[in-house]
Amino acid sequence: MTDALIALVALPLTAALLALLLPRIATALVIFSGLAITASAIALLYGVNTAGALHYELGGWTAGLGIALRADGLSAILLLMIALVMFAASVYASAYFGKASERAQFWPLWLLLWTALNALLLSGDLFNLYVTLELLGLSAVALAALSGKHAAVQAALRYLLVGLLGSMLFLVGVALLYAGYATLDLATLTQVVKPGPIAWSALTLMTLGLLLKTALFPLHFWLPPAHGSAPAPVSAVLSALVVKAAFYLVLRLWLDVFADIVTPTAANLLGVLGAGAVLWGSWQALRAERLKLLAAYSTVAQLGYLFLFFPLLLALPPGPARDVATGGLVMLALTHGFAKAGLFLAIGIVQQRSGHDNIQELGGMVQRLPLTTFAIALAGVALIGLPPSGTFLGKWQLISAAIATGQWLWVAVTAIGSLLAAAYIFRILGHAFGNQPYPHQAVAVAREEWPALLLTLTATLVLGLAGAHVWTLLENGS
Amino acid sequence: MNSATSLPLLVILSSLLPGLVIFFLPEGSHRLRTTLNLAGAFVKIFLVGVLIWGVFHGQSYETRWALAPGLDLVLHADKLSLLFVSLSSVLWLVTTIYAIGYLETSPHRSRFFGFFSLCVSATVGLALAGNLFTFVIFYELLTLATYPLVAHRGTPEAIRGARIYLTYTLSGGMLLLIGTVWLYAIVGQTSFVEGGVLSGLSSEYHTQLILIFALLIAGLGVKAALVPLHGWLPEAMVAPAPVSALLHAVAVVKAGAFGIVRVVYDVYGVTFASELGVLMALGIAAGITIVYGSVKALFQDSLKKRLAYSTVSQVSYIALGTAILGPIGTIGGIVHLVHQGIMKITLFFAAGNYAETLGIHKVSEMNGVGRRMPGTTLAFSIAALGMIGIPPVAGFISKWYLGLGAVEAGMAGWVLPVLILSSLLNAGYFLPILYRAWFRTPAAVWPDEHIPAARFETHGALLWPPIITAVLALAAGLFAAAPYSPLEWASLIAQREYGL
Amino acid sequence: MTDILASLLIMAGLFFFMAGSIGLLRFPDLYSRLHALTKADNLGLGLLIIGLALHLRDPLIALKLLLIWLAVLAAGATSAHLIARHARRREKHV
Amino acid sequence: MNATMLLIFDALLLASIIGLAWAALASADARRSVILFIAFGLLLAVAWGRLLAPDVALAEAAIGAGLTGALLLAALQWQPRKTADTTNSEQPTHTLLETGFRWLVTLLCAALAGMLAWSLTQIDAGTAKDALANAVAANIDASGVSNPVTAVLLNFRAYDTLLELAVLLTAVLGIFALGPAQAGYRIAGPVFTSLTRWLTPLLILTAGYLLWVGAHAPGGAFQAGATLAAAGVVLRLAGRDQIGLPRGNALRIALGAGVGMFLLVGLALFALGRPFLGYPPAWAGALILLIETAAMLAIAATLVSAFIGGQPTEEKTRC
Amino acid sequence: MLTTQWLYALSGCLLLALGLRSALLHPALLQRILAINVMGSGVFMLLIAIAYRGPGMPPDPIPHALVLTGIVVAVSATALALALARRLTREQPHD
Repeated sequence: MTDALIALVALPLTAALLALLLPRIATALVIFSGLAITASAIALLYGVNTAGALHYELGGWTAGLGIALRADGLSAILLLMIALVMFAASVYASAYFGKASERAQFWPLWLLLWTALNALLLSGDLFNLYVTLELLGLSAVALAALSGKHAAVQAALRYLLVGLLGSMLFLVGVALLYAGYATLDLATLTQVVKPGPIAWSALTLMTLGLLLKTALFPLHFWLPPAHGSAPAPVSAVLSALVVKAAFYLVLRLWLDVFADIVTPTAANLLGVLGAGAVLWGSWQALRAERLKLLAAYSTVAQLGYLFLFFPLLLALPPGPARDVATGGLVMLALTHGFAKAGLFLAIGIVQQRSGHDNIQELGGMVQRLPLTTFAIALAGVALIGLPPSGTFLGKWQLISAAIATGQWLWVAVTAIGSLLAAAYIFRILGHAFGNQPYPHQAVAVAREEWPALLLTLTATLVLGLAGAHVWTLLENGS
Repeated sequence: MNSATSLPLLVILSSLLPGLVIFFLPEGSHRLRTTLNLAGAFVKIFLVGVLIWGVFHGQSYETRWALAPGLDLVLHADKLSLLFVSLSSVLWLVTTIYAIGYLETSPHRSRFFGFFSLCVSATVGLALAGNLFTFVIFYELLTLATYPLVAHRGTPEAIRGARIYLTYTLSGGMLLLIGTVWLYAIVGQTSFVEGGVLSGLSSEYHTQLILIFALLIAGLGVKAALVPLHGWLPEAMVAPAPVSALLHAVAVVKAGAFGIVRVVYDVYGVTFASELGVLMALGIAAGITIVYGSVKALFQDSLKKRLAYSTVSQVSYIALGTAILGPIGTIGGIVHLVHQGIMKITLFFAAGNYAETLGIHKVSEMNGVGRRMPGTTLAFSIAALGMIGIPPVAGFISKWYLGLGAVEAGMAGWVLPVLILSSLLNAGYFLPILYRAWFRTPAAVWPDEHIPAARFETHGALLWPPIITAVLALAAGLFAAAPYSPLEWASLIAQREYGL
Repeated sequence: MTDILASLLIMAGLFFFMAGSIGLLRFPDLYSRLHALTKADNLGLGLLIIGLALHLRDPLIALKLLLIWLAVLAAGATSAHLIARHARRREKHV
Repeated sequence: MNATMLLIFDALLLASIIGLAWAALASADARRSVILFIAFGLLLAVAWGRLLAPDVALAEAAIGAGLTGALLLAALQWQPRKTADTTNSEQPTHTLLETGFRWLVTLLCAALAGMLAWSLTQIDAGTAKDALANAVAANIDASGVSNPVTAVLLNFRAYDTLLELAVLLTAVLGIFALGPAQAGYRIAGPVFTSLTRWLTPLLILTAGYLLWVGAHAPGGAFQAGATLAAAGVVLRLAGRDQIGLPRGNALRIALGAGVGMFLLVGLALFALGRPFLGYPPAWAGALILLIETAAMLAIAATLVSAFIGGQPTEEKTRC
Repeated sequence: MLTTQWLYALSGCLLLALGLRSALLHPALLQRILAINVMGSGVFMLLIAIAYRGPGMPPDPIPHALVLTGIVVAVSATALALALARRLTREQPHD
């Protein structure tokens, strides 16, 4: 059972090396290893569901002296999401990058990013988390700059500097915790950490660093240009997975490791920032001229919803009510992951076929690229939070928890944010439904359209209709 | 899965699956698309028949599927849902036939019929919803499925109309959602139960319950076009005629009205709602809407807009009926759900025929059209007379029960004047049309005649649907006392609600 | 006895370093600065290393220290040469 | 007396370090900043030595100051000499808002440092802060090496090091994706060339020595790799474009060698029923040396590639 | 904590703050990259101060190992940042 833990890190890393050494067969290698990683993620989810949280002590050294890999329901679900999204995006990328030389550069970095994501989710050690954060940051930056265009390189450079700043702040927190508690193991730390200046300062520093990386308003400034100028499959995983990895760490720290230390005031602060993200991100998405920028600002907004949960979760007593709300949070994160990845892939198709992604000039798209438009619409349904998407269930829990704890402000924010989301999504569709002749050569490639469609379908239908399993898994895997 | 747990789902799938297949059909495969459409419609009617038979014999049908802890998707067949389901499945069949004729030459038919089927699936789901959570899901799905239909023509006006439609309905959906979540936060998951589920709550919750009621009714009122939430309806007239017919008679507007009925009877309970004092507010809103809609209709020269404002007015009869405490008023409201649907769809079919055959869009262009298109105009006349409330057409029955119910409930003081005023106004905007159509001399040339009179005055697929629905409207009035008639059904529902 | 000698050597070495640094800061032009720096540093480092070797009394370490001195000597001489040549070239161009 | 002397030394050292950092960051002149930063790195190495961290001191001198310095100096080539950008030179004074913002940021940074320092005062002397150090000491015999830092890096926390090598690989692949290497330098004159003739073998020898000695004394793959890379840097400066770096597939193998060997050993052990990266004590020393050798090659190849700024081009004619 | 530890830990904090401020405020790219490196050195100093146990006592090897890893990560990041910056200046229209 714990073999899956090793496989999830070793498989993509080995594949990255092989893709580097054997560029000719790299595409096949990626697809093959993608399947294997997905299988491992499923195996891990199965294991966690039946046996509860799993851990593996690397090198056979007890955690503390050595490093432990850990997985519970939350990380297992997210790992499966990562596997599915990365796999779909890999299939897409194999068609998106037309030249062999492009693919030769792309695949190793892509697999290194995959390694970083998996390693981050599995890591049970504070310093190891720092290393995975850096691996994630550098691979994401390298991929974001891949097009070599001036705007992309500029955005990637800013992304890198912000990411480094974030990691440094995280590392200071780690150092402080080591000074105070002489351990780097998360599980040990959870048991020994006590309220006090050390824990507060460490949490503040680490959270600050992670908020930079997860682009919470007003620290989001770097995200739209970076996500808006990267190649489509890269944008997809940056928006869907990479920012969420940092968010996952915030969640872990606040709800697990420092559960006894965090205060409602601090959580309210996160909530306020989340609200700012929802409103500002949605508004900017509505004003965006380009599809990719729209999608990037939408990511800013959608991350805001996740942070609205913090004041709610802290106001709920530990127990079933909090678990249900936590499930809602996970559901939102999952749906956004699938939907946003699908959206970026679909936008990539539009951009490649028409040579631009100006929203004003999409007239007639629905006739020439019906499947792509459909994928965008499905993603939109999930982003707005309409049924039957998983977002709907997530937002239901968000509003429900807010009402139950009497925090009406977040209800208003959610309502306004959702309506703004509807406005920006239907702004696209309004143009797409226009009956102007579509001037561009629009031959869709199945390897590009189907990944986008399947991802958005997962967000809109599968997660919505099979959503109850998410709660079960979280409960069984704790 | 046995029939008791799968039948409600199958009713939805009978239109959903053909719809999904139709999306992928090439534009040219006309025959296959038509076959699928009609087969779906007939299967649906058959399944609904089975449901009706079963429910009458005490069988219980329920599909239940957990979506999240404490949130079940429940499809449940009770008498009220069956009333709405049978209305929508019959009218869907008729509208499909009409749409096949209407859109014969226009582009993007696969897309159109795909969304058309989704729209009906959502309506049926909404009718079968066994709790408020499920209702909200289908309510939003209905919004989604109708957007592409309103925007179908792709002209700037169509896109604009669709945007306005969406702005209203999504905002309404959000209010409904918040109200529903709030209610769930207080009472947890509750099914629709005749007589309501809230009367047992202690009085400390009453203020909250009033606020929730306001949210729910505001959310539903957008689709039911309660003044001042009706602004989208005239704008959505840019849609093709079959869509307008569906929107006004079966799907959107009726979904809102049906929701109001559900909330009042099966969530709050009419007695409890009356105690809370919210019924009166609802009644007044409905009364204002009835008069306002009629007055606005009086001044529209565009035929479709006149019909649209007529809808605003007529649908609020249903809300008015629910606001009247007492079985007779309830019967009037519920039966109007069906009657208004049959009559209004007839009117829209006829209006579509005028536009499609002769290019007539305005009342002022209708001089003498009765001679050129007697069948259509006859159907139009029957429905219009019904709307005014002239016996023996169905509309008379509704108004009669509403009036009687108001007297019984002691609300005659303001309900009767509203009814009389509105009937006069109805006459004021319908009778001139009938006069023009039958008695004025026709113009030398029609505005844009492009279907020449051949065997019939227009295509058979366009002519027969309004005639069928007109006959239904007549029959619903003439045979109101017969078993299985809408009136009988409404009476049964009312009896259960009041525990008679 | 050797410790005192070692200390004296180290101090002398440090004095040369100091002198070199002052020269670097105070001398008027590049060439004389280079001259002061390399001469003083090479000598200073040499004295320092002899002092340390005496202090530690381990032939292996003494060998390593000698190696370091030689490497610094070579690197210092080469870089001084390169800097001077670069400066000379630039003067010619102007 | 001795303690006071040390304290004065510490104070002087730290004052210089902070002063250098301040000066490096306050300057608008890129060249000045870089040179001060290199000096800063060298003094840091002294500080690490002072705190009994010779392994870190070596790494700082070789990588932190040495190779980072070389990278930065190479970067000066394409940096405009005065980096104060145009908008700044047009408006030398800040607007009120900007000034306010600068003060706000400064205050926040100060507050952050203050908070950090204050928390450090709260560290409970009673906590078992030596627990992990003791655990390392207790298990060092099973680790295959006697230098505790190497034991932690290559055995107890080998997974960190594996991912760290992956970070290096990512960085170099990212650099390669940005385009070919920069043009080389002019062939050096006789003096420099003769220096490289004996310096290069000496550096290679030193690298080997550092690698070997890492098992029981300060040193190891990173210091050795950096030293090896230094040989490449010197050759590059002397105008040799063929800096000993292989081309094509061989280069890719070299770059991936560290991660590859690590994975190979880890997975082989895993396949044999041991934990992933769990060396049998008897073999640990040899396996660590094997991994370190591969890692050294990878680090050297990576750092040299980074220094030349891209994938080395095929041999071309020089002017 | 020992006085020496204190002295170095405080200097670490100071370097961190210095670096952070410049990373946020310095107009030039190169100095921003340097600033992040200075920040890193501040953290490293903190870690090594923590590991110090006084003269003659063996220090805690774990922070040393962490700092070694940190130095390598920092040089990787710096190298990538410089490569990106170089690409940026190369791309810039010079006329």
